[in-house]
Amino acid sequence: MSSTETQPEDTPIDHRTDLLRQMLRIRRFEERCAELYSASKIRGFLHLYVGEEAVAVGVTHALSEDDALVSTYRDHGHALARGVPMDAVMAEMYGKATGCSRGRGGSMHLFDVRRRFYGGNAIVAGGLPLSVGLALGDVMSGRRRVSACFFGDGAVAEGEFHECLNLAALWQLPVLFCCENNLYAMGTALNQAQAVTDLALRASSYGLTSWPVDGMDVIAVAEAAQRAVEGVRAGAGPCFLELRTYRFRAHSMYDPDRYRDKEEIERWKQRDPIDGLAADLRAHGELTDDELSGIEEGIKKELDQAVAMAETAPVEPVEDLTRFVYAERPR
Amino acid sequence: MSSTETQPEDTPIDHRTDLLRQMLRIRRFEERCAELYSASKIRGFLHLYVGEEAVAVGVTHALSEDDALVSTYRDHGHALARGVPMDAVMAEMYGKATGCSRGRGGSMHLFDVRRRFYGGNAIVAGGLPLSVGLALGDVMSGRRRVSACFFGDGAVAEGEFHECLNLAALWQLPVLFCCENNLYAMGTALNQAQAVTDLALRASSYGLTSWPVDGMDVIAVAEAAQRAVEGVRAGAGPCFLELRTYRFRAHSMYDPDRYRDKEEIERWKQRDPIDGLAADLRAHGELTDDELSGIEEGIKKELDQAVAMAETAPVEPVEDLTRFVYAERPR
Amino acid sequence: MTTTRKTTYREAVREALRDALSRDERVFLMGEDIGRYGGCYAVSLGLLEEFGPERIRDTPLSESAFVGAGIGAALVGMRPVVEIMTVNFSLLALDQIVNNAATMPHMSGGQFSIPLVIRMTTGAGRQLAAQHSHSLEGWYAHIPGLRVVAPATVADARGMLWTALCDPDPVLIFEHASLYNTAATLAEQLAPVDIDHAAVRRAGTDVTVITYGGTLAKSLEAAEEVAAAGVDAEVIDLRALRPLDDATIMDSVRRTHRAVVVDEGWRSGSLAAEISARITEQAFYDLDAPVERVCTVETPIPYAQHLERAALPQQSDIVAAVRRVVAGGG
Amino acid sequence: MTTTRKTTYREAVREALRDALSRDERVFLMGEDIGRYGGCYAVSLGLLEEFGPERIRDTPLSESAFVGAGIGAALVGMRPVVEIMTVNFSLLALDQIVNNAATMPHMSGGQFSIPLVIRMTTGAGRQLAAQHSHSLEGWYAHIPGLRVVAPATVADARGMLWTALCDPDPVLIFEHASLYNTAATLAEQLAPVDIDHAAVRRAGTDVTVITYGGTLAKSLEAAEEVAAAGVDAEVIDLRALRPLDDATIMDSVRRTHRAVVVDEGWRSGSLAAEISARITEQAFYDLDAPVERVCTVETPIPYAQHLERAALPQQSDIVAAVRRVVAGGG
Ligand SMILES: Cc1ncc(C[n+]2csc(CCOP(=O)(O)OP(=O)(O)O)c2C)c(N)n1
Ligand SMILES: Cc1ncc(C[n+]2csc(CCOP(=O)(O)OP(=O)(O)O)c2C)c(N)n1
Ligand SMILES: [Mg+2]
Ligand SMILES: [Mg+2]
Repeated sequence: MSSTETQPEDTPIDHRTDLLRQMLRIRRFEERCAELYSASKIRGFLHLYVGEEAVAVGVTHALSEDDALVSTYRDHGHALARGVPMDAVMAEMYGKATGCSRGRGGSMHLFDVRRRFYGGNAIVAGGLPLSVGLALGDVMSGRRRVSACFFGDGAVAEGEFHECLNLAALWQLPVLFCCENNLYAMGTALNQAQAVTDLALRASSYGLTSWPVDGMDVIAVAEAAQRAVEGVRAGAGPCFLELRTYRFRAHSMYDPDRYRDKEEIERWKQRDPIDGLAADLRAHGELTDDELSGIEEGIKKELDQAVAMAETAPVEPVEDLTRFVYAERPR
Repeated sequence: MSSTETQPEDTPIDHRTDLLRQMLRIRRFEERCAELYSASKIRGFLHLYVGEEAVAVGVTHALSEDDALVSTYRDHGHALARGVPMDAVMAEMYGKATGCSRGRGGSMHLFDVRRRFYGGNAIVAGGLPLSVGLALGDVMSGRRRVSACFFGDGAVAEGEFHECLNLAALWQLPVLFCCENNLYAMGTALNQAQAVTDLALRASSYGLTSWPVDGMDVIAVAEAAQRAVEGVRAGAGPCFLELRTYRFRAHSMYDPDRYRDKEEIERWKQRDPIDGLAADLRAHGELTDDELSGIEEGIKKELDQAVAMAETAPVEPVEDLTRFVYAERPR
Repeated sequence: MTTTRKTTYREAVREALRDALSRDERVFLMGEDIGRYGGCYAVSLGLLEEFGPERIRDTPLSESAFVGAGIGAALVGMRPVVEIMTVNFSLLALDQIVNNAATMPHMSGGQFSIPLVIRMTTGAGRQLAAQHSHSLEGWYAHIPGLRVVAPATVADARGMLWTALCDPDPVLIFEHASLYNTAATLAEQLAPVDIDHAAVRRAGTDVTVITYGGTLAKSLEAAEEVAAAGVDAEVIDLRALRPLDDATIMDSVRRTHRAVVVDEGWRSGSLAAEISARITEQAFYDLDAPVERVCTVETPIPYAQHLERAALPQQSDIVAAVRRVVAGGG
Repeated sequence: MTTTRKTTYREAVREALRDALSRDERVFLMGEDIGRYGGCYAVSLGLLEEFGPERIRDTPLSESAFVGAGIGAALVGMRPVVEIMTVNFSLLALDQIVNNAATMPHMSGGQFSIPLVIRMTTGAGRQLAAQHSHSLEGWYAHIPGLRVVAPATVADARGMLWTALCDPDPVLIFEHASLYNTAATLAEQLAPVDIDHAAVRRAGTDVTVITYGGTLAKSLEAAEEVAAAGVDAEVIDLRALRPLDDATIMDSVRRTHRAVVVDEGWRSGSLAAEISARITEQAFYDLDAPVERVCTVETPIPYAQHLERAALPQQSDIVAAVRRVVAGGG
């Protein structure tokens, strides 16, 4: 999914710059979405991923094209990192026929069968059983693929979480459980939702390999995911990563964010995964101002084009309202 | 719920004999039920508790009258140990108006509000949320009561188990979770259902006190339950007991029991909680043959009378079919 | 002389909650994000500060556990008001509602009652797509042992909760999400509100339009529209979805001889089907034309605005149905 | 010349499973106690020995997880046959069925199909009381995106599964528990069985009795009973509960002018209500009497035999309804 060039160091230069570029691309995409939401171009619920980009980028970096990804309603970052084209995502936000779900899904339900991106699930923990089943199907068909599943800290309280971790561990299925622990489920802090807040520890009680990762450091995430994916692919059973991160913005565009300390938010912003990596690259002479401008420029162009295309794209004909409720059959 | 007389020893004599009597009472009751089932006097599903009597008797022994009990479809032992009159239970098996659920519940749904016996739940794990709520209501009302909940090893896989253990631990509710680990859920052995088969360990991952108990030893159960109840009542939060036991008979009267080794069953029968305690009492000169006959005699009399009463009891009038679907209101 | 004040539906529900919490110390609220967040629709905003975390209980994301806990608490005399964010998520708690709340009183031979109130939002119209937009209150209305109500007006939003809390049985309250911002004038002195009867919201003589919840306003507007063309429609707001108030419906249909049922549920197996079947059973010979249904098109609700609009019952659909029913028959 | 053999409904389902497992290696079974135990109704007895634990998968008690896993496996090309012991327990998996299986194909703009089959038993009559006896197939028939069938005959039990597995959409198969011991003679050479059409099980001219699943036999017996009194009833077996085959129903009602719908679901909000509403909509002017429904009394099913009997639709209830409908009207 990125440069394959290697260097003697652990993390090759191009590779790190590419990770930065991917995170920036998600950030700029979502900032534009927020504007478009205010302009009523995008409607419904909009959940931004700002601050958590390192998680999507790091994890997808470790996946191969064959692997599957199951996401949540906070799915823009996952979709873009996975390679769903930005114009198809933007068109979906606009509800257009060219959207990656033909306008039927919207922000919360991005899908892309070609990228094995199984969406966009807006029932908290509802995607976990799907990922278990994808993995089961792979095992039964003798395919060595990994099914990765993103979900939040809030999802850990749901019964489906429990059933799925047990089933995946019991059957030793190739599932990579990626828990995006951003410390809040809407307005509910983790310690108000979980009696035991060490989620990696909790997960390990199911008998699967599990560890916490600094989710604000894309390199740490990519390395952890790489290690996890290797084990899972090799047949060592499911793995659980607790990705410790934070969302810089409110839960959704409707959320006045009354339940968090401003200071807490500011503290986490100091650890912005994009700023952090950019600074590091600069410090090591791996990124110049010009290069960064170049990246920003490229993203802006891609984004402008995605918006322009979404603006002018056709909508699905109303007559097609009930299309795809059932599969289309040869007659 | 039993003799209050105490002796310098840990477990006073009368008390031990009484525990034996209670277990025997359950055993004989169920043996009679099996006969009555063959005679088509009892219908529907019938799940016998034979072999597990030490669990019900030991746990209820530790509860006070104020405490609540939530049970499963395998509930005869729980109901009888809790003090639901045998004739009311037997009448319920007959579907009679004098039954403890007025004939509407049958074997799987025994209820007795006066004994705070909240039934008789036939959805695996479905009773756990109720016990959490009973405890919550008590705490909010400032009552120091314990809510005990029985469920099987099979229930541990259900999402409701997970949600309830977390909620009870999070809110530090006075719930005593009593897991009757008889190693099978219908035909599914524990190791085919759980990736981690140490259930007490699994439960402790929720941050509650938890330990395994020899469920074939009524004294061990009673002592463990006593200790657990004390903690729960004192406000130390919920507690989980894994009661290691075994059912000597099939899952239900429909079950041909094809999935277990005959030897395994025989091995466990060597540890029959009734035989074990009786032998021990005898060895210590605490029980004579005459006394045992006397106990058996008393139980037989109670049982004969319960059957006789059930035989002749009236049924609910058909006109009352829809009574109690909604509460009866003053008009 | 009564004084009055302008109130939104959201405020009315909040007032009702505040009122119940103040009147009866056994009342408490439980649900996801009702406290610190203030409720996903800002309904319970401020109540945590006013009543404290013991009575305004934020729960983990565990629908089955906290709904079941509500049942248990009701069994020991509390008066829980459990909020499920939307009916879509209530599927995760359905086992507790159907297998426990609806059965225990009967199954125990009347030994228990479960004075539990469960509130949830329902309905579409805000482009929230297929996992946030469905109208499944008709499902709950199928279950003996439950009472189901749907306040369509600000006054009902204000008044139904207390009546529901006084009821010994589990009562489910469905609030259509599009109603929260609607406003009306309420009297300062409120009279008790029943949860048993349908209400005639507009009297008429030519056709009976039967609806509830989110489609009441559209139905009333449709009635005004056809009035301009000389068709006088009576509009009934069911208010209670279980048990149904047959008398009010039949009384009207016997006068108008024509009926249209409007329901945001999917057509097949809708509550509208039940109303239609009952009219057939109880007023067949009074009918001058077949009962029509205006329901949601049978598709998961799509995100795109024009598709969502096309899926849902609109004023124009109601008008068309009324016209057909009035034109049809003898 | 075809040879025939006597087969029970249970054997027919087992044969159908064995056949599917043999024909298509993508087919596998998953559910509680289907393997070592042999199935709670002994349907899958012997299949574990024959096909091994990879394809006959005993699951933990985790309805949501294994139903969802079935959806996932179907998404990657498998053909899972998931068994839920009874529809009562399916409530624990409803979120996966309604929010995922029924929505993903549409919500994704047709990128996915979910060729999943879910089998479950339904119905009462064996004194299993309120948590094991309900008939909720009507609920599933309300959901766009699902196909719902109810084999009432041994031949349909034998034939519907393969057709369902060939279907690209999720198909739910409801087997009434009282049918497993019924037997019939099947041809050795089986023809494909469709899952789209209703079947006229008894031709008649005076009244149409519409039913499915567990109440078909009672309806046929009721038809014989009224035949003795000179009433010639046509009996339709719906077979497919979603989508419904309106043509077969209306064709019959237009000939008989009278209809009785028999359904073991609770009356309010039943599938029977939907059938009644459709007849009103499509054949109102052909009706000589109001459509009647014979359904289950609105109570959790009680354990006691006489109460359970009184709660369920019986032959005598059907006969009485047929008589009323034939006597009524013009
Ligand atoms: C079953 C269910 N319950 C409630 C909701 C409403 N809801 C949407 S997102 C959310 C918070 C989820 O938090 P978390 O899992 O931590 O993910 P995050 O939003 O932090 O990424 C809630 C409660 C839902 N979508 N599904
Ligand atoms: C939700 C649910 N799924 C399935 C069943 C069917 N069933 C009844 S008892 C049982 C086994 C339960 O095993 P366990 O919890 O260990 O209790 P035990 O029977 O061993 O006492 C099953 C699968 C059920 N009653 N409820
Ligand atoms: Mg979170
Ligand atoms: Mg067990």
